[in-house]
Amino acid sequence: SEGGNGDTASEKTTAETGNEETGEEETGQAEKMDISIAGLKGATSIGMVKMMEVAANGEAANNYKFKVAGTADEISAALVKGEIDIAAVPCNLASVLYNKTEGGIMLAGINTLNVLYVIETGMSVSSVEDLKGRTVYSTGKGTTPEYTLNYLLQSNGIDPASDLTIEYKAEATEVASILSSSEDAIAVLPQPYVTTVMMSNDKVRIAIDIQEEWDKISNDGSGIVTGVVVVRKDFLEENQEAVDAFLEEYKDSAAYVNENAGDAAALVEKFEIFKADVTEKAIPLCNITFIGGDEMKEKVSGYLEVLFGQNPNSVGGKMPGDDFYYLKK
Amino acid sequence: MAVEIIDLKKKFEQQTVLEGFSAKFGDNSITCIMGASGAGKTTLLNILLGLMDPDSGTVSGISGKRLSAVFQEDRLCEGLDAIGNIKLVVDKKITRKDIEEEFSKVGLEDYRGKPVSELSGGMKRRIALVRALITDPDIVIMDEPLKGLDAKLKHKATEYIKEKVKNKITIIVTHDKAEAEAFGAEIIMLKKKSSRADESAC
Amino acid sequence: MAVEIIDLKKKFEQQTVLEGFSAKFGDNSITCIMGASGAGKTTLLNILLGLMDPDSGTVSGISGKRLSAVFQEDRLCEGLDAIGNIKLVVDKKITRKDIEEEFSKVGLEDYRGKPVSELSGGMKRRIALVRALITDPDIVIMDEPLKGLDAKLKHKATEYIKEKVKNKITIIVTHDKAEAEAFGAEIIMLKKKSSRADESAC
Amino acid sequence: MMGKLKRDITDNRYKIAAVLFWITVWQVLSMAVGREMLLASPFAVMGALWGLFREAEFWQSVMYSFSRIVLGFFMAIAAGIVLGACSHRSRLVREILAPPMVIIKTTPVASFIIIALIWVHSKNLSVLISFLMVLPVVYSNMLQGIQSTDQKLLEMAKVFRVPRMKKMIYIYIPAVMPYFISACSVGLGFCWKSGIAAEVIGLPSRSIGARLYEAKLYLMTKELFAWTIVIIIISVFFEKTVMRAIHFVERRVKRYGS
Amino acid sequence: MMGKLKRDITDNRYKIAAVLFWITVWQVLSMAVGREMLLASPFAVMGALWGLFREAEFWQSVMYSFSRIVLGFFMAIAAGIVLGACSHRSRLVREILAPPMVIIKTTPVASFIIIALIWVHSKNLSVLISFLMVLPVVYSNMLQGIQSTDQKLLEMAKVFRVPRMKKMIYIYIPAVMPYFISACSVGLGFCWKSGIAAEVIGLPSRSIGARLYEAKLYLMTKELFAWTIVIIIISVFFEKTVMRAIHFVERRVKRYGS
Ligand SMILES: Nc1ncnc2c1ncn2[C@@H]1O[C@H](COP(=O)(O)OP(=O)(O)OP(=O)(O)O)[C@@H](O)[C@H]1O
Ligand SMILES: Nc1ncnc2c1ncn2[C@@H]1O[C@H](COP(=O)(O)OP(=O)(O)OP(=O)(O)O)[C@@H](O)[C@H]1O
Ligand SMILES: [Mg+2]
Ligand SMILES: [Mg+2]
Repeated sequence: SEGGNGDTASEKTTAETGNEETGEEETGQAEKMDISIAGLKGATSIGMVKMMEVAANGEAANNYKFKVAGTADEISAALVKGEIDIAAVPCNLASVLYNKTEGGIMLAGINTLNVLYVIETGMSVSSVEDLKGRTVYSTGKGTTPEYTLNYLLQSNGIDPASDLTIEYKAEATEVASILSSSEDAIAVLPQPYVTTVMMSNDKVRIAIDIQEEWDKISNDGSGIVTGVVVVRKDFLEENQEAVDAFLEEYKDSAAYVNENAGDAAALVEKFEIFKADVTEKAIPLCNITFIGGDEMKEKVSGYLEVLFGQNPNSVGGKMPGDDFYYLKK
Repeated sequence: MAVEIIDLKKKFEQQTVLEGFSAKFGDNSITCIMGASGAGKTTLLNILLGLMDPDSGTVSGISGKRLSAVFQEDRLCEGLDAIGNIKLVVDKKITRKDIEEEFSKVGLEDYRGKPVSELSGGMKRRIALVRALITDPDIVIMDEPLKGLDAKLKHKATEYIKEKVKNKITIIVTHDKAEAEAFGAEIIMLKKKSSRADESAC
Repeated sequence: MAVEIIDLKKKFEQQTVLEGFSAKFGDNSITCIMGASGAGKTTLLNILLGLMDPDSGTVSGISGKRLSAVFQEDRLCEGLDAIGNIKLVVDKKITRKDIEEEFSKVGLEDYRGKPVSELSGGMKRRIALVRALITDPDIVIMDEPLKGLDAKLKHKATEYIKEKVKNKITIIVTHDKAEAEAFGAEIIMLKKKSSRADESAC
Repeated sequence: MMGKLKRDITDNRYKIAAVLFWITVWQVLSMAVGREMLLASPFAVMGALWGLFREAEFWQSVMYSFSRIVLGFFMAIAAGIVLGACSHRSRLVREILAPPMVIIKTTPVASFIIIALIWVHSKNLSVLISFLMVLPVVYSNMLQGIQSTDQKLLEMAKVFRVPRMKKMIYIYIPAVMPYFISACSVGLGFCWKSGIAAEVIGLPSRSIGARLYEAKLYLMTKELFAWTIVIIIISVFFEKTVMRAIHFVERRVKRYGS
Repeated sequence: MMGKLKRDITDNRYKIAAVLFWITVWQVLSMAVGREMLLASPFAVMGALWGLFREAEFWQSVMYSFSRIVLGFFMAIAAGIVLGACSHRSRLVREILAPPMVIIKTTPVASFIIIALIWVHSKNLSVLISFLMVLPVVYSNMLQGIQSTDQKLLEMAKVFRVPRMKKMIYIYIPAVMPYFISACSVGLGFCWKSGIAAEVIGLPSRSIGARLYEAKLYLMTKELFAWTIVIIIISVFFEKTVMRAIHFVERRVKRYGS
């Protein structure tokens, strides 16, 4: 019955598209369809800038309408409303949206792996062990950075509540101001704030790449997944081909960004995602990628499991089912 | 049609102010109400003006009539000037010149467009007087209209009132017998209810 | 020490209200000021009370003296009751009983602890009167103190005032020659400046 | 006495009817929207609310936030009254205070948070923000209220040399009261709105703001609404208490002498 | 005329002195803190400001944000007046409006942002938020103002059957004016504060909020301060204009009849 539903809806969509093309004749395959795509300001959108450029030039497989939102709220609202078809969002938000919409959102791919780094102004930290007894400044209390950090500390036998002091600050800028006024402060920050801080304060250096520490303690193929690409289920069922084409183009875009950090950074600024100079330095550290299929499922489910263990609410109350993952055949 | 009050009663909490009060105010008549301070004169006028409801008793001959009043206090808009205060209550038919003419009848030529707050006490009173009489009402109710005027102005104002209230029902509160006589008015004495009796009930 | 005014002048914008006014108010004297409405009586009192500055001229014998006043309007605190209004201006030496005694002298036994806003016009006036005289001031300044009182109360209040202002300098504005005579007061007539002359200058 | 009781009951009847009306509107809307995620139904929210009430941590959060926000509010009231009075008396003070008042009123939180956080721990950010939100309301209304005090009564007080304290209590306060009440009524709500917003920025643990943020972040709409209702209830309760206190003082003032 | 001009000049002298005083304080503070990143010095900020003024995009951002926030403000003023007046006339309306007013005053933005974003495009979020911030101030002050209108004058108007329109203009408006002015004075600042905050949330491109956010994000303290000053200047300019308009209307009302 699902297929039947899809068919009727598909017809309707085609008709609508026809209308929007202001009376243009329906020409079957050659016709490009409109897809609304959204991303957040910040690291998770960097991977798609090349595609945005291509789309802006009208050279993409379909008509992509990109929107860079300021907050996840906006994307959540737009996805629920059906105004947006595809979005790049934080990993746990994808799971939350899946749960809250009763499966109305599907995961299509990973676009950003770890962006968290331990940075310091001194030279005293080189492993997680070294954090014992210290004061660490961080942001993102009650969000994935906290849970990730806690998991990492616990896995290394450190109790985040008693073996060290973690001071959560409201904003990355606040952490930056502490780093700038202290000789041996330690902080955990996500990219591209890490680079922002480093550019405004040359005493700051990266002490630990959290991904490396994660890999040391887990061998189940999981990993830190910061950003993912989600698709509205309705849309996906109606326009599977278009989504597949999109994902292919995304993959190319991510590869391009990694290879041409300079050009990509210029695009990032052009599309008002972040500033170019910071982005250029940050791109190699942002772990921009595109991973789909079973590898995606493995990584994401492992990571969500960790988050779920820390705070079930952070993945929407329960682990998403198998229908969460769009595994393209 | 005459205004008639039958068996009016008004209490404020424990204090009886009016009780068993009846009176008739005929067409084309001027009636002066006199009585001690606190006797309930203002209360009576308020009831006639429809600003207060009596506890019991009936008032007939008021509804549908056009009323006007000089209140015990002037009740002028302090921010407006003399002309503005009159314009507030009249319709467009009455022009600025008409108003100025009325003013001159009570010796109010020199208001100078000042806001009322800068006028003297006697000037304000006369503005209130003109306001009550310029509108050509059916019933005119005035609480000590000549208060604060000097002898000459009192005379002038009395003449002005007598001229304007022809063919109306006019009720005036005054403390001055001579004033009542000057109006050629019938006099109703309002007795003050003994306050002692009430007080013991408290 | 007597109060002396020499060559006082007061203008409001283009309008001259007082000009070349001189007067002397001797110790233990009652002086009544009379004059047409708008002549500048209230303005003069305001200057004596230090509420307005004259444009030129001198006033001597006021500074350091304790003043009190009955204003043309009552200027009572509407939210307070009669006693409260008196307590506001007296110090603790004067008890509630003292105040009630003064009230009874002007027939104000039945104020009943109501806020002033619920009292009658004549009651308010008498509260203002008591307020001015209970403080035992050196100089008493009153603007139509008997306004709105009936004949009986006027008499009562006149006696009260005469009793209280012994050995003080008393200045009273009134429109009633008989009243001035009842006070046994000296009379100063205030001439109204011609407003026509000024008006042409506007 | 009986009359008052009766009136109180009718008063509450009206209020309850209004609240019921809006709950009905809410129910209808939530049915129309049809997505719990967007607009939770009243019943679901009541359930979540009930769940909260039974948590011990809930009461801790409420106490934590309440104490800080209310502190900011009272500091703002006190400062607003004092500064308003000083501004009225001295032109110099008024002019000196004008620029910072404009800044307080106008500057978005985003602008001064960096500076604010140098001096204020993020735990106390809600005190500061609630203070800064309420202060200009009180200050501005105080100034207008004092200015609108009856000049004639003030002249009277001058002639009779009414002591400053009495003048304050019996002439200024009655005149300023309606302005002050309006300022409180507005400020009482705003201090909650802004104080919680500050907590959402600073996320001190065990604060209402942190819980609210979590609920929003994870699209826990039921809980989000429940917490919002908690905030509203506390705010209404607090407003009632403060207003009652104000009216009590007002009545005391009026009863002077009797 | 000459007198007025002179007074204006002295007035401005006071104001300029006050501003200079605070700039001095700022300079001293920034020297004491000693870190441009935390507290930029006045000179650095002036430089940044000058840089902004020469950008074409700057003026676009200002226009963009100005039009939206001001729209919200005027909508709130209009709604506040109408609702305040209706509430005064009808107890039913007052009671029905009480709960939503409490909600508007109290609910933190975080609570309703998701719902808001469903109905309102993030571009127009600043209109909504500035509206919601100003509305309760105007409403509450209107209600208090109308209630404090002189009953005796209203009785007079009733006896003389003064038409509703005239009663409004010459009795209600003068009484409500000081409350309204206070509400505007508070609301004018708040609409900027909250409108820009909404832009910082929604980040519509070419808005002041987005620029402010950017400045904060990249620790561009100079620019952050410069933008803040821009907001303050616009707000002051806007407040001046509105206040002048209000006083103009007020004077017109007073001059009736002459
Ligand atoms: N609103 C009110 N509430 C309570 N008592 C009132 C109210 N209005 C008047 N009274 C009382 O009713 C009595 C009569 O008052 P009223 O004003 O009618 O007197 P009056 O005859 O006009 O006196 P006066 O000549 O002094 O003006 C007074 O004792 C007064 O205190
Ligand atoms: N503050 C003021 N501003 C402008 N003009 C004023 C002011 N006060 C009084 N005047 C004017 O001065 C003149 C005299 O006023 P004043 O109140 O002294 O008269 P008065 O002699 O007391 O009259 P009345 O017997 O009517 O009370 C009037 O024309 C009045 O308009
Ligand atoms: Mg009376
Ligand atoms: Mg006078």
